[in-house]
Amino acid sequence: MMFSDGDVVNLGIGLPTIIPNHIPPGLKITLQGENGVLGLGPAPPLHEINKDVFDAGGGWATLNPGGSFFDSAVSFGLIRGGHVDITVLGALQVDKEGNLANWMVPGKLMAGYGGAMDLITCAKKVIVAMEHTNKGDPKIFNKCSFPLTGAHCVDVIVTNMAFIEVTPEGLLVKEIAPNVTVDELKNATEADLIIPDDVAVMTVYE
Amino acid sequence: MMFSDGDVVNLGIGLPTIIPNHIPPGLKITLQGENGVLGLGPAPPLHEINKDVFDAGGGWATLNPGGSFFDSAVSFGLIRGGHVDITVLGALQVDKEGNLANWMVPGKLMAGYGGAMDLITCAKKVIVAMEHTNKGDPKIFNKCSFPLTGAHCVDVIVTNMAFIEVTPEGLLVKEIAPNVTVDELKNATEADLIIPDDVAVMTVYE
Amino acid sequence: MGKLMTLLEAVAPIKDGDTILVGGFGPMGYPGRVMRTILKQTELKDLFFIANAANQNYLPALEKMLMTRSRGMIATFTRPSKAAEKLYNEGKLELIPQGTFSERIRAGGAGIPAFYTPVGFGTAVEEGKPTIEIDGVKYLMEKAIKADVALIKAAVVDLDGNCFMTGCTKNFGTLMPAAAKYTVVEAEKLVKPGKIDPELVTVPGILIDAIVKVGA
Amino acid sequence: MGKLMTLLEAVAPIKDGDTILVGGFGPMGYPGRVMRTILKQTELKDLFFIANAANQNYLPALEKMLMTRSRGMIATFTRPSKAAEKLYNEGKLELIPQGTFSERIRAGGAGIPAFYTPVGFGTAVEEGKPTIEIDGVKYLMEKAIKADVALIKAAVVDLDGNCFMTGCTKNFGTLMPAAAKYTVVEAEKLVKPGKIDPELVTVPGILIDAIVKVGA
Repeated sequence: MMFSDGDVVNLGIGLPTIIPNHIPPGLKITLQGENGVLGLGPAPPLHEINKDVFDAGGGWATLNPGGSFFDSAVSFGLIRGGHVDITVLGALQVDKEGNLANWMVPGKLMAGYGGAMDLITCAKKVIVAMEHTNKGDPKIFNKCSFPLTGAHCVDVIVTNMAFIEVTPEGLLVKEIAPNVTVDELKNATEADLIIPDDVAVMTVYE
Repeated sequence: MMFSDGDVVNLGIGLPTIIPNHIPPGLKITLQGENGVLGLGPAPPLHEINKDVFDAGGGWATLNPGGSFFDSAVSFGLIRGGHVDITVLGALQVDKEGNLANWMVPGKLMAGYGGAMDLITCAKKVIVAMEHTNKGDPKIFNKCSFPLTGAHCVDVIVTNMAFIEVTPEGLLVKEIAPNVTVDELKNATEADLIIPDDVAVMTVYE
Repeated sequence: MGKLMTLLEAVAPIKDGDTILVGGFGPMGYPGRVMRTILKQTELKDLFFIANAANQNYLPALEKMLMTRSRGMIATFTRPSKAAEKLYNEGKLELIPQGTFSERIRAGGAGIPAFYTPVGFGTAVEEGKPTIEIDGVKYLMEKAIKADVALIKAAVVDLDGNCFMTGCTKNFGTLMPAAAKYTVVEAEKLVKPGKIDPELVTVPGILIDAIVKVGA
Repeated sequence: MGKLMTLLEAVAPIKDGDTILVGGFGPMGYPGRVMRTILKQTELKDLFFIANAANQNYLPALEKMLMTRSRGMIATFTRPSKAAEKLYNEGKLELIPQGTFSERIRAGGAGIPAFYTPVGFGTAVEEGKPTIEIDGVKYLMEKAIKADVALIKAAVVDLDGNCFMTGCTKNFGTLMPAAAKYTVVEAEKLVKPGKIDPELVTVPGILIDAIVKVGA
């Protein structure tokens, strides 16, 4: 598992937002939402929505006992000050130097940075969680071509195909999904990969 | 009167702290304490002390309806941001250029700045309220000799003898206390004073 | 005169060309009624908006004014927003990180003209900004944001203007009034001074100029 | 292990030479029991204290440690304090304005390495500091304060470390934990997580390492 007891974790929009519903019981982590909340809990049933409690993706959320609310200056003070241990976020492109692009596709899409740039610069550990490809097109490159959200910031890339560490030597594959071959992984990745012979099979959590 | 309706006012330690007990009814001003409070009211009777409500001099205080509490970063954000209209504070020395010294007497006394330096730099209007002399020795000079708390910051000097404005031309006496002669005032003041022939008699509030 | 007024009275002091801070994280904390009033009942133009996001689905009045009555915008996130894309292509949209956005507004209200942050190196955010190295780490200088007007929303407001923003609706609205010369707050609930716990006041009334009652 | 511990356990991680932030505006919010424990039950020395004030009457444990076991201090007000006068005469006391003190600590906790302020020109505070002119006004650069340890006090603390400081006792204690590597809070009242209104948490528990129960 990527989290340790006591970690303060920020989850970005998209794939990462499903994580709160899949935290193993007994593991005590604190989820931070950069929109001004610590101690986010699972999404509420529809009839229990509190319109003032939501996550940074705008989805309804709950507050765990011991949680708290604050404004955005305090929230990003916590982030910038290094008090968020782990940030998990999506990406359009990521590369073997740990560069991350997730705010625009030139000529096509402009999303903006939101809180991502602060999080990837200041969180102690940056995890990219995404589909390995965009409908078959690679998203992991030797060099990002889209404008960067952050340079040399990504520590780990987790996809549906592999668990990859960004190391000074390059992208080190630590685990491969059970149903994926080494060739399939290489074909789905533009970047050079370091794949040890004894690479582990990825553990899939419910 | 020195205050207008709606003013936010900070009162320093010493003589100024008696002001909350002498605000004319009907005049709506908001007293700020740099220790983290807006809406300070008069001192409470002894049997109604709330140990968490006090002014910046450490004296027990009350909170008026509509008051609020906050930490020192917020408090000085309000001060530095120019949201305090008037600060009233004491002085060891003040001079005709509006320089103020109130934090040390070389070789004798060291008090420190507290919040005074922020207040006199950032409040819209700075009023010095003090005894005109220190047991007969002048406190108003052509040039302060003690280390400054602030340069060119004082707008008005109010003492038991006179009401004086700091102007580009020098110290302009606007009012003299009813029991004080022009000569007595001059003798009690080291600085040159501009005293109009038709100088008004000071209004004394209860 | 008290601070409680009609929507039209509240927006009357806003002028052509004004710089306007708009609260809200998406629709939460966004002063939609005031924004609609400016759009539908005024001819104000050349406005410069400073808001966390542009979003044509959730913030339609802002979107329309960005498209036709705005000279530019500072934002952190703009998806989806055709108006923001248009401003961006015209060089009139300054996209900045959300933490820098928050801190620049706080600085504006707190008398801090500029500060340093590690966020933005190696990206477009870095361009043209002074840098400094402290203890071996490089930082960008970012300047305070100040504005003519702040438009915000609060769950509870008292007649002195004290605001209590509940839960995650605090976001940027707590920071904006201190950075603006004139602030309008939309009150979902209006109470007498003293009825908000002094510990819960998120914006003190001294920073609020106009209160409009809008319902929840 | 939980965060609740004895005074001796709580101060055990503090080391000779540590830089220590001490909360409180005079005696209000000052962690007197923890300070007395360090004075009476440890041999810690060469400590550097960062506290709003030194005061031999109201803060006696701090005064004694300043006199014999301290390598220096940053403070805003020091009257009366023979120990502070001694440090000042030895060039070991940095006196700074209270707003700059607060903001430097906030900056330390919020990842801002330095900022500019208009406060201090024409005084001893100005000496040796970089200046900048922005829009025709001159400002001093002030650097963040960070520390090894923060010692604070709160009216109510839950077992996760969430703190609620009441009334004017917030002062500097709310800012210090984020700027320190290790924080001890004195709890006047101890409750279970969830028993403090989430709107009233002035320091989130993630910033607190040790809780000691001291009574009101």
